[in-house]
Amino acid sequence: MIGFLLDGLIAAGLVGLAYQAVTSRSLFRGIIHFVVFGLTMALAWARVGAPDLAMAEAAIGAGLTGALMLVAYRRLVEDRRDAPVDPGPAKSRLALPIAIGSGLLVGVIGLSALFSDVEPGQAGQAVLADLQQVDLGNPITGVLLLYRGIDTLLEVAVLLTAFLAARALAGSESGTGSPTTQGPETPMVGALLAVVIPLTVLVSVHLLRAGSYEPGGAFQAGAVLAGAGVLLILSGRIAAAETAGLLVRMGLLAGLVSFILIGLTPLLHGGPLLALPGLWAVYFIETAMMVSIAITLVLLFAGGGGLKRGKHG
Amino acid sequence: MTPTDLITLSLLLAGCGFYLAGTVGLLRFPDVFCRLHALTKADNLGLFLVCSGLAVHSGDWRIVSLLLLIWLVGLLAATVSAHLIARHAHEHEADAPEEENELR
Amino acid sequence: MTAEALALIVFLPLLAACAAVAFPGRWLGWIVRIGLLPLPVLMLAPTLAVLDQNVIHLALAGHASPLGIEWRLDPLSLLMLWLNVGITVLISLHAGVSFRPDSDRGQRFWPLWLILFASMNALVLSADLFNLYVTLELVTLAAIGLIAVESKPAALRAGMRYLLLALMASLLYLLGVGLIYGQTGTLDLYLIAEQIEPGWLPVTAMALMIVGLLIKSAVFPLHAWLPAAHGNAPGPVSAILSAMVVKVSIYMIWRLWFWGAAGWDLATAANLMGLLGAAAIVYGSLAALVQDRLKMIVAYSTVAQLGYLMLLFPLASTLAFQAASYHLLSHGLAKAAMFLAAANILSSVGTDRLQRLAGVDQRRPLDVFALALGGVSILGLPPSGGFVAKWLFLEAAWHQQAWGWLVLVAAGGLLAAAYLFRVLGVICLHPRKRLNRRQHREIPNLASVAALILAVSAIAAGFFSAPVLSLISAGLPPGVTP
Amino acid sequence: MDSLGLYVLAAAVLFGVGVYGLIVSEHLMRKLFAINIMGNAIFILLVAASGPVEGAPDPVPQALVLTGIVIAVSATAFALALMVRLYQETGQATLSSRDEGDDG
Repeated sequence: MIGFLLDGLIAAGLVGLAYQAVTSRSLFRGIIHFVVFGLTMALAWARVGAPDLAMAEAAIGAGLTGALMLVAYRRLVEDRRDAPVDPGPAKSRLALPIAIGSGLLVGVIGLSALFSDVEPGQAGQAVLADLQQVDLGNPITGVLLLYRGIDTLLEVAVLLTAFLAARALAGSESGTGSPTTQGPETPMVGALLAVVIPLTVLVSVHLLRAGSYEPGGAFQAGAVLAGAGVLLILSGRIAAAETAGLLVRMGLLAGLVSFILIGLTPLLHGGPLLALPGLWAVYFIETAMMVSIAITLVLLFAGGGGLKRGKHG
Repeated sequence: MTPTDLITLSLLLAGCGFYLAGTVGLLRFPDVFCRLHALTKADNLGLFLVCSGLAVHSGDWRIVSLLLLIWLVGLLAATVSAHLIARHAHEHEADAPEEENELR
Repeated sequence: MTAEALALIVFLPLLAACAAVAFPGRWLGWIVRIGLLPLPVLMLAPTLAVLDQNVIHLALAGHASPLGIEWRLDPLSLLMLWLNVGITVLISLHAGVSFRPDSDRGQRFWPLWLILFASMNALVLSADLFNLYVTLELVTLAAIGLIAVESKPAALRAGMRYLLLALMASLLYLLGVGLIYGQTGTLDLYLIAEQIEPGWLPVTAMALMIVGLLIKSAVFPLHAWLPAAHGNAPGPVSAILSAMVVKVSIYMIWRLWFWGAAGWDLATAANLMGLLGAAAIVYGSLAALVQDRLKMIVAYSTVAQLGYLMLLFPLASTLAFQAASYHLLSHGLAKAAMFLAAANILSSVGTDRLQRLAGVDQRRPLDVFALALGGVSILGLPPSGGFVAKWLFLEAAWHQQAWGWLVLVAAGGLLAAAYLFRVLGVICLHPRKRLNRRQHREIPNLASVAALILAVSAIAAGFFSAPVLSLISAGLPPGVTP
Repeated sequence: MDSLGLYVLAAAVLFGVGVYGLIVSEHLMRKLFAINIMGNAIFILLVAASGPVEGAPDPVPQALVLTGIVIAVSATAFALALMVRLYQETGQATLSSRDEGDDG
């Protein structure tokens, strides 16, 4: 009963926050509502028995998306003070009927899918059966790396493509609106970083290692690690640079390249494409993916092609 | 209901009470400094009470140390961010003394 | 050999893209060559395999579906692969001039270009509904990155609109995928075909996926984003967008419709799709007729020509399938040629407003010739590839006594003739009018040669249709009546 | 009705809110909020539409949603960069209707 009430509260919160995000009177409030929406979404995932998704949503969906939105907002505000930032909502007589109609449609579809007699998914059953033979406790990591590896490989490519496309846009004026704080530094920031950065690295390594037997994995770990990077940028320890140094470039590409190369090796002795040659390959690829994800997200946040030592660095 | 449950429950309820007080303070107090005052103090204590309630409930030393860590990190983050917000507000006092401190 | 070749066809360009990011600078030109040029040779192995076995399954990671993901190569996907490889390599000749690898522009362009190429190859091969979603997202992001690579306001705005619509379209598709998995417990398109019964949930799921894909392929009335995006992108990007990027989502609709929902009675829906196609042909052609910019005319022509691909749904016979596949091929070649030629004219004259192009045939004869040859194929004059496609459409409609579609195909050719002759008329029929020399800019001949090769291939496709058509008819889907 | 049903209902309303926001919002960032909200609604449905396997939730849809979340972040990040660039070039963070006339 209490569980049901809690779920009701979360569901109502989701709806309310979503509505606030799209209609609130200032864009800044909208972003804050959206971030809180993401965190509530993480709660919802935890409630429906999907802790992996809860972690991913909290770290990636709410945390980093929120950070990216805030820094984009700041660039908007700082770039052209003459132009109005937010024109406010448009008047549309059709908006409400269309919204209600599509909501109803999705509701009917969703409820009938939920209450139709579905057999347990064949793919899911096959995964659980096959995982018996592999020493990998977390079936989601199994699906992502062993059975649907090409999805994961291409997904890392999607993240890389988003960065490359954003970098291609940045053009020559990438210096504007850097997210670094202005003004002198307080000693407390240094103290915070001295504690939080090692702790964040520890947590991400733990998440990475845990991903093989309990909730966690490369994406969650990479997002947490990127959080540390965001903190370093905000405190002026590192800053955006025009181009990436060799180390940053290697880190950026490590995940995709190692996945492809390890995936291609079985072909040399007649094996199937992307068949990973053992669990060590899973761990190796996950580690490389963690680094790549973290660096890509940090670069997207910094808004440049690379990283350099910041003014407080 | 065992005594442990009772202790857990009362600690959690007390923690929630402090959170509530902190939130009311955040919403009702007049300026940034008062709000921060309400928020950091009450919420840090609330977090401590909730964590200790859960610690009593779990009874496993690994969980207890994790909860302690959570509280310490929360404490640190709250302290530093409150300090930074207060400093920002202090420096920009002339700009926006009363309105919400939006990033404009 | 086939498995190795297919793996390289997808992963070699992807690795080259990574290398291009890792080693920008003077090696970039060679990296791009290594990523692209071996591909036509590598294509031989899968081609021979398809000629031999017709359909090839490749279980990735050694796990067959439903556990894993399969690649599936059949005549239609082979055709798409060849088309993508051929067109991309030829456009790359042009892009090598307009986005020189040693320039700053080139370093931004080539990684995205290689990723776009690799992702379309992966898409064509994939037999898994969710993997198709991932590849489609990759195609979309890379394509929009390329549209906006020059950061011109019109292109940025067009790219933004495209991105928002594409994201919405992906969500609809993803919802459909989720429902299908809930109903069947698998994501493999060909397993689904065996298991799924046309209840209301599967039908809804199919409809959601198809509507999402219709948005992505800009079929009337969901075409609004296309002309601005294709008309404002850099030349090579416009060419690949019209020739391949919109086609891969139509290809996915065909897969869903004729393979996934093979046993369903779809007569009403098929007629609806055909009517959308008809509307696209009429509207796109009329809109092309009133545009005053060359690239916008070519872009609206794409809206119109995509309509023919929709005629496959109501006709659904062997002939129609051959016609639609051949239209895919000849339109891809012709449209790529036309966009490249238009881009050359634009960068040479400085504008592509039609009134100011009078006399450009004297300055850029090769480009105008490529434009005209592409046009010949688009409007379906013999002996072009476009003629073969349109003739087969007419034949298919004739055999089924579908007079409405027959009239439509004929009328579509006339409308295409109208807007193409308007363009050529303005350019070539200029009584002693000299082009303004002041703004004229020389561009390397290679750029024009690339356009010309594509245009000549579009015409030559008319002569070599027999083997392609017999290959296509060897891979007829279960949803097509022989 | 169980809790999952509750979340499905919430997803339906969220989808409606997203559609509403997409139509009503002029500003591109709000449109991105709306699309992300719709995306989350669909992720919920994706997990809810498949039955449990051996008592636990099916791992396959969860893996798909995890992939979906990363793709959503990638697309959002690129869209934000596009929006900022558009704003730098034109002074607008909206899609006005006058845009097809520019010289290519």
